[in-house]
Amino acid sequence: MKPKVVREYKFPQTKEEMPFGPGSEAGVLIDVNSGWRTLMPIIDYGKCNKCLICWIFCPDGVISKENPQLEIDYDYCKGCGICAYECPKKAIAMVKEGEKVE
Amino acid sequence: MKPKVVREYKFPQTKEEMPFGPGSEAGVLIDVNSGWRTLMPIIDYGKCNKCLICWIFCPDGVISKENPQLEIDYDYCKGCGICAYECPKKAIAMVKEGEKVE
Amino acid sequence: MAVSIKNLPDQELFYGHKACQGCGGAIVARLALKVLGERTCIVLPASCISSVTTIYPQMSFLVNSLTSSFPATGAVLSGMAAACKAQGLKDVTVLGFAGDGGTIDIGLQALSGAVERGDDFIYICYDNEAYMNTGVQRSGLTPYGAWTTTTPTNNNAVGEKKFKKNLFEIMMAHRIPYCATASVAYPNDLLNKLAKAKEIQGPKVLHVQAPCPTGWGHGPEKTVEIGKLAVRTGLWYLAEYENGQVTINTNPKEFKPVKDYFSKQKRFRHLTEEDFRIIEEHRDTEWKILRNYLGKDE
Amino acid sequence: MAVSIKNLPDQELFYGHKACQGCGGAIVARLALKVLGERTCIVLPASCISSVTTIYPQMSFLVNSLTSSFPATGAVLSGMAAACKAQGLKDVTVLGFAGDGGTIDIGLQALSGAVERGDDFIYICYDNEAYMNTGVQRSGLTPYGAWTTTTPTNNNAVGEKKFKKNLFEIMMAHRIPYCATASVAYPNDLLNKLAKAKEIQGPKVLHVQAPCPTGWGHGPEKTVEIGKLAVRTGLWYLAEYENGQVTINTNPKEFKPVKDYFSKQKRFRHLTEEDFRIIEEHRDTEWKILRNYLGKDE
Amino acid sequence: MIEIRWHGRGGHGGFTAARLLGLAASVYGGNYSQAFPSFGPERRGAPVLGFTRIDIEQINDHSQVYNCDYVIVLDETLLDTVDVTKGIKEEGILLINSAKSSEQFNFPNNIKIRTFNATKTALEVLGVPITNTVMLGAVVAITGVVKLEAVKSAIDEFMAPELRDKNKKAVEVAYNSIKGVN
Amino acid sequence: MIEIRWHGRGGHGGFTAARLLGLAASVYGGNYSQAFPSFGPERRGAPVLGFTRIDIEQINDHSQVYNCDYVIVLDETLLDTVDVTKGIKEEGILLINSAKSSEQFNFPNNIKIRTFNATKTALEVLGVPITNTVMLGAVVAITGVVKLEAVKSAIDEFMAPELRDKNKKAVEVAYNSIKGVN
Amino acid sequence: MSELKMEKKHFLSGDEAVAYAVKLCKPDVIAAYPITPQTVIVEKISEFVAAKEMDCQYLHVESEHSAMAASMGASLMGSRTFTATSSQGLLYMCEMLHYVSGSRFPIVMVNANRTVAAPWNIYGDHRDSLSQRDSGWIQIYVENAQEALDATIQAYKIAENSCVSLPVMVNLDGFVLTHTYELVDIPNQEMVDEFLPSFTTTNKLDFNNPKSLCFSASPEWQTEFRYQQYEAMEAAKKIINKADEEFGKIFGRYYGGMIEEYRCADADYALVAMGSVAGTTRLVVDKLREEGKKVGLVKLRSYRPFPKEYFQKLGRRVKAVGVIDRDISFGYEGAVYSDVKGALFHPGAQVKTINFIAGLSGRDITKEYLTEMYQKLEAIDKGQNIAEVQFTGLRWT
Amino acid sequence: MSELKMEKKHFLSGDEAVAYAVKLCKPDVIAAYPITPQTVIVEKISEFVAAKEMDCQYLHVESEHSAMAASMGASLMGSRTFTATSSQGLLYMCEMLHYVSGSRFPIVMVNANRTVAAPWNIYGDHRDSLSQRDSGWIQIYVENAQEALDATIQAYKIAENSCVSLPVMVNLDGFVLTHTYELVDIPNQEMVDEFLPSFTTTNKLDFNNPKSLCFSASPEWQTEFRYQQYEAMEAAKKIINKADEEFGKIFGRYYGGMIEEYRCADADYALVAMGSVAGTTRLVVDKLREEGKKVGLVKLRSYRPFPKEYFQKLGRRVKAVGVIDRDISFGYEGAVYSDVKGALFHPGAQVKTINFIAGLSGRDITKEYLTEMYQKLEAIDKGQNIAEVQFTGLRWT
Ligand SMILES: Cc1ncc(C[n+]2csc(CCOP(=O)(O)OP(=O)(O)O)c2C)c(N)n1
Ligand SMILES: Cc1ncc(C[n+]2csc(CCOP(=O)(O)OP(=O)(O)O)c2C)c(N)n1
Ligand code: SF4
Ligand code: SF4
Ligand code: SF4
Ligand code: SF4
Repeated sequence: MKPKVVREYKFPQTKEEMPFGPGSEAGVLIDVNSGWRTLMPIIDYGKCNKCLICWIFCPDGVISKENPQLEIDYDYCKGCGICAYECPKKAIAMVKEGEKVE
Repeated sequence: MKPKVVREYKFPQTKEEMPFGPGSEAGVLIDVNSGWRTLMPIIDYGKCNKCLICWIFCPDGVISKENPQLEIDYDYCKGCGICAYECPKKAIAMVKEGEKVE
Repeated sequence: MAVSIKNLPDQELFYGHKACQGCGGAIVARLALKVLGERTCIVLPASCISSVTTIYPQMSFLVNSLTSSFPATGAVLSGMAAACKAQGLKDVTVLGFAGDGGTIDIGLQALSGAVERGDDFIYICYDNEAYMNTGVQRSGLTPYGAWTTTTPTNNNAVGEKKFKKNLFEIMMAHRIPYCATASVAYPNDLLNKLAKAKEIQGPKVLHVQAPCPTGWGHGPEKTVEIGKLAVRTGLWYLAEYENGQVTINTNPKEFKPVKDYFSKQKRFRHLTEEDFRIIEEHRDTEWKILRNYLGKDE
Repeated sequence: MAVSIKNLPDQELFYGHKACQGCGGAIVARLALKVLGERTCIVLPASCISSVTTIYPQMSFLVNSLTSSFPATGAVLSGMAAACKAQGLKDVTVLGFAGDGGTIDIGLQALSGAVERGDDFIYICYDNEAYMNTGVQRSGLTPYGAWTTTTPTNNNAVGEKKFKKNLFEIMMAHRIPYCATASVAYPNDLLNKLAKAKEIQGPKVLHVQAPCPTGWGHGPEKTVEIGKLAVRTGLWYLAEYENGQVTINTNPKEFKPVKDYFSKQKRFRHLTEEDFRIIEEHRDTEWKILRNYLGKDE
Repeated sequence: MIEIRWHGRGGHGGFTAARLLGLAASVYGGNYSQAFPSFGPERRGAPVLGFTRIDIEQINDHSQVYNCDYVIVLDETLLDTVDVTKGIKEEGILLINSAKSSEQFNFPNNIKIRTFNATKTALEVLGVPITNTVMLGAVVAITGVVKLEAVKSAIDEFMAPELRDKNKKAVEVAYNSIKGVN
Repeated sequence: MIEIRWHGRGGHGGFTAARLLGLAASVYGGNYSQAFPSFGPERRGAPVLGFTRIDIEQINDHSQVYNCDYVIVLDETLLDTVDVTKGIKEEGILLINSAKSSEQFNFPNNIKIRTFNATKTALEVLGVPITNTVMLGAVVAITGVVKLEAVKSAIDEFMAPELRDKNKKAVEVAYNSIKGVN
Repeated sequence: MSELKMEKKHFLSGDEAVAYAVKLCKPDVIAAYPITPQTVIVEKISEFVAAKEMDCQYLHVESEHSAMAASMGASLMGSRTFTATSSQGLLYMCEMLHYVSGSRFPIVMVNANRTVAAPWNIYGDHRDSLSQRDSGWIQIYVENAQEALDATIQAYKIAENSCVSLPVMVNLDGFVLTHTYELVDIPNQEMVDEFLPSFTTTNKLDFNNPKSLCFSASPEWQTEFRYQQYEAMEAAKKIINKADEEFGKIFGRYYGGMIEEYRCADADYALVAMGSVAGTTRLVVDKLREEGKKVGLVKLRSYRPFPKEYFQKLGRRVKAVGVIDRDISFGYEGAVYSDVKGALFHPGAQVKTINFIAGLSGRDITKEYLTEMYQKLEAIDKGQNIAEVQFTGLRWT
Repeated sequence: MSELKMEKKHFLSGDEAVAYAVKLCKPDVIAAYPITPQTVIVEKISEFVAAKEMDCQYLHVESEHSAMAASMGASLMGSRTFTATSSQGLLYMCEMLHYVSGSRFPIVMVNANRTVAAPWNIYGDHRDSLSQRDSGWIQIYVENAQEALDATIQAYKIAENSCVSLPVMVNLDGFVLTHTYELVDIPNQEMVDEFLPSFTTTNKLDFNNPKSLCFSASPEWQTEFRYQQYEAMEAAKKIINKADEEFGKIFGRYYGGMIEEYRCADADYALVAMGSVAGTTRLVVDKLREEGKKVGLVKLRSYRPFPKEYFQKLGRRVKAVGVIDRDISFGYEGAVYSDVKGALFHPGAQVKTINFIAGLSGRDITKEYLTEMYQKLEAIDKGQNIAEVQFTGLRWT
């Protein structure tokens, strides 16, 4: 399970709701990174042998290995392409954002 | 020749006589150190073979080697006793200040 | 049990950060937390990683963290380790995570002091070979020949004129209980070094090469490849120092030509054959020195 | 021509200072200027030697000098060396003269940076093994077991619990053109190292042990003797690093018992046989490491 | 005073366009101008802003730009996450790099929209989908704040020699194609 | 308020005497007191000063001591370089550690002089020429600012166990010998 | 006063008194770097630790920047800390001073006031701490060794108050206080424990709910964090007074909180002073009062927060106010003077003011100088023209 | 204006403008450490050096403390130097700031104003430089890129004047100036050479008569050295004005020296502002003047030395003065405000004052805010009760 964006994040409305000093809850995400992408990784599950090479190298940690098939959290994938480039089975294709063929 | 104290040192009497900022002439001595001594090194020229061991080790650099006999600048000798202690010929005696036998 | 990719947790403790696409430093941070776990407290001096992770209210570390002043990482770690000791907290890992500049330049003194004191912490220097957060200025770990904004290459200037400082040996000279070099491109090696560091008492320093597509000028997808090339060309070595003993983890008989590495990065595109020669010569000397340590305790 | 006691000038460039009787640091300063000569500019960070020499209007250096802030010696030297270069001044020696604390603790970073930059200066660390100017507090070069005011020995506390940091190896790790250890008690060795340093381009670091009667608790007349004992017991070594090569200047087959050294100093009077054992063991390891460098380039 | 806001992504040259326009308008256009980016710790790919102010008098205003005569969107995908219409003046124009026609967009307040397929032009002229100079050409055509020649001079001054001609071409193509359809 | 100045050499314990007197006068004497050194970068052997103030009321004065009731010179050789008579009050006493008699000294302004051969006593009692506690005994005898017992208690509190008896003896011998001749 | 108080007194220097105070406050972690005239504090503490009279981690750091950084590291883990410095050391940790206050860590530090190089000089003036008056630290100045001890204990109480949570710097004059021995009462441990409960804070890491401390704030939010800090400092005004009152109740010694007035009730001429010179000034006030002069002393204990409200009132009741600054902000006036002056005035105010730059770098402030100051206040009140900024004790002008 | 001036203009950011100024001043040694938003200055200079357009030694130092120390090292050898920093970097070199001014080295530094952590924030306010106002440096604040360039050239002229021989810090607002491109005139080299002769100083090492620099001074002498420094700073007031005049004569641009007044001659209400906000304020003044309000702007260029004499006069001719501080000294007010207020008043003065804490950490100071400020000045003049310290643009109070 990947950490998820707190979509309903409410900024402090009053002085009292402010965090105490510059310290706040860890792991709060109010924003996704999907907009950074121009290319998008698509896993071809037919080729993927779950060697986890992509999983280990992903700088954004967006690939999950807990289910039988690897899954990508596209909210946070930035489309760097390391997964595809390093995949020994060439099981990941980088596809232009929006032109995804499914 | 050892540097000598500027006995006539005149402290600034006016603003204009002050050094410019905290910088002044190098090597100005207005004060002797002889008062620090309780023991005083006396060279026995009969024993001294001018090996310069004392000269090299003196922390205050008060021994002169330029004349045929070593000479001590008693204005700045602090009486540490290194010269006497290190002298291989035991040519230097540490004598109580004021009890100097000449 | 040795750590391996297979037995690492899927859980991410570093997520949603704003590092560039393909950031090598981000890989290091992520893997470090996978091994070190939830009871890690991270100290982050000013650097890319601190800047892209902790902008109120978006906080990309899921463990306790502190963004720290740029020069002070080692000292903050000491204070934290001392507090753990005072409070009897034993299962906490105190981790410093700093860039190359924050380690070898402005943070060296604090690190040296902390290592000398023998406080119990892990310090990771993710080395992207320049001040990236401020826009690619040279650091003491910028390699010979590299372009940076403060070692520009216009009018045939060479770029950086000095070789990388040797953090590994500086730490050896401190007789540190454990230090190692590693690379994002060799994750198993890195993971095991992290796991080892976690078990050892006292200061531990890991110097991890972390390619930076933005600063080095390569495609974001090539971060790992570039890392591998650095090792294969002998320009980066994987080694450990433990109990006073040096181990070389990959000790190749021969190196790939350095050009293979340089040609893939914009920061090196002005290098000449003469530069390659200088660099290879330097590399060979450094390897000789390194290998000499092996014979040490025979 | 090699420098020797005989051909040194009689002229004193360091005179009338207020250092304690028998101060080892004063011997180092005096001899350094004898070799380096009148066109030396000295930078003195806060330390005993700066405090006892430059109190308006009494100025004990006869050459140009600057008292500098405690942490910055290396950087000030760099600036001066750069100015010399800019002005085409070639026959000037830029000399840093700092205590152990000003070198290995608060001044390490500036020194490391200056050495990395390769600027042309000589840096002498006169090592009296504690912060003496402020009244004998421990530094990173205080030896194991020593009493200082911040490592007190009341109620059977051991005194300092860490071994000396190794400046020599830290400098080697910087691939410095020249560095050496020396001792006030071995003046010929020291003089020759100074003369050599004067000839070499780039940064040069000399780490000179300088016994301090006040802080170590020995008679002022014994400064040189104590220095000799440190070397004879193997607790201090005389070595050089030049062109990447280590030379050991005195390489005894066996050492005198460390007790000979310790028994003469008040700071060690609480040491036990167990402490001696620990210290000897550490000494032997350090010598092994040092000797291993010898085989390096065969 | 004319105020222009540029929406782009980190590393995609949005601020370069803002700056080129300022340079053209001032040094080569005889006006005064300002160009400044919005800064943030985000890296390549993150949404960023750029601003250009142009006036016939010296610009003393150093406060931020709140109301814009023109808003330029270099990357259509930004529309999903960023409110690009903020502060557009009543007569203001929103120019979007898009293959769609302006009618296909639907913004509140009857904002005037123009579109231009800069990506296509960029690929054609520059061979890469870098749209900043193409959009600059479009802006010049639509706003008329500065002469095309001035922009070309700006490019000559600002860009590396090997990039100049291509980019002047890109500006020109965009300019002409807009002027043509106008 | 009584103000006392001590002249000694760095490392010779002059300030310890100043402090012991203050301790004795306050904690063990029921009065208020202050003791402070003069500081300088000079090292062992250099001339230094110490001061003791004693009063029945709390001492708020934190300015320096300018006028002294007593000036104590621990080391006769200081007379050559230091003006020890500075600020001695009209009824003040200058006490010098010396083998000479007071008549052998000649100071301007008819300053009252006392001498005591503390070095001799120190060598006899302590076996070393450390004169600070001996001179302290003499001061107590001459000034009467504090009881001998109080000084002994101060030594017990302040000194390392192995030094206590010897130094109490030193104080006592000096005290008695002065009282005897008085 | 309870019987517990009837303990034997001690003859201690200011530095030693501080060390005893620290011992009584039981910090978990101490990190410090030596510098004259602070060293005795850390040496004495080292002795306590070696003798196991204190149970704490003592870190021999390699610089002052690291001393403060290590203190911060310990504080953010929820440990009580102590550090001490002076002069160059205070300046060297400048970055960390701001860092710690902005992060709201309630660190207590003692600063042995000493001037700042160049020229080098190890003696006391207030240049070190005054130059850090914008760092966000509470600054307390003490008059004698007893107050040094008491103020150090109070400092923890103030810093750790949850409305404040700010670092506190206790300043004592180099040598004149640090190295002067005086009669000091060392409170007993139980009473201190009663006054100062053990350290609790929410401003620390938390393993149940992990936190990100010292984050970045964009322009949209940073002002609000600054305002928090502003409010905490304002709140500290009350807390400083309250801590002093509570302290007085338990220990029988009161210092007046932010301000102590001495014979000011009906004064025409008031001198404002900080630190040890306040003591000497009392004597001068007494003497001048005997001569019939209506003079008084305002001892400023808390320089930050600054008791603006107090001075606003003072400006309405006295004729002339002199401010002693043991420093000067080159290009303007003494810092304390500028601050006091601004507060004294209100439209239509008639009060006159002079700034006495005195006691620089260990130059003594004598009773004669102080008497002269009061004379000058009277003189300006009488209409005499006297330069606003006076260098006291200067050889020439 | 001579024909030489008719050069092509350039479109430069503030940082770039500074880099060009430095190039024109031909320093021998440059030592700097990168920090946002100063980096562009050193990057641009690096380019000049690599391209051999500048002939100087560029030192890549490992910290800001070392940047200033290396600059000092070069200066004491008689070389002209340059360095630049910002924020944390300025604080990290704090010890050296005092050192250099006390040693009287005429070093020129540009500070890209940025706030100070924590919280972290890279945007502009004046917390970094204001907090160093006691460091003995001359501090100049500029309004736009052209003034950044011109003031940097003037800075050398001021610093190196033999009556001054003090370091000068030129401050330009982070991002708002450092990263904003504007039309800038780059003077030509001959004219700069005419204005700024090559560096000569006696405050350096000397091989014919060796010197000891930065010595220690005992309490008997240190005050006199401080007084020298005080007098040099006072002398700088005249020299700053003179440098600006001479500059104007050669280059045709005048900035008013220490102070520039804008429509103040008959103003009732004056706002005091430093840096880029002065520009925006001009617009607001113009607008309000159109509405018939008698408002004006005092642009404070030289904060140290502080134009006390000017404000003493201003206090006699306006009804209310507002001071914009892009920082606050926690526990009191904005630093500029305290300083201005103290100078405005004299016994019997009627002027009213407010402090606007605004533009913290990159928060924009809009024309609306500025208009409100003038309204508030009018309101207090009319007797309305308004808190003295106003946080402008705060979300809540
Ligand atoms: C005292 C100080 N000086 C300078 C800076 C500015 N600064 C912040 S991050 C950074 C560069 C960090 O470089 P590095 O440590 O190599 O990490 P990277 O950003 O490359 O990951 C700099 C110079 C600062 N924050 N504090
Ligand atoms: C930033 C700073 N911190 C602390 C000091 C105080 N200080 C001056 S000299 C000194 C000790 C010097 O020790 P070392 O370098 O070993 O030289 P030594 O006096 O032993 O010869 C210290 C701590 C200082 N001057 N500056
Ligand atoms: S494209 Fe990059 S960020 Fe996305 S899943 Fe692949 S490796 Fe991760
Ligand atoms: S006693 Fe010491 S100072 Fe005197 S001559 Fe001998 S060695 Fe030198
Ligand atoms: S600049 Fe480099 S190190 Fe920094 S976030 Fe981007 S890729 Fe990572
Ligand atoms: S304390 Fe030691 S090092 Fe310092 S002057 Fe005395 S003998 Fe020399």
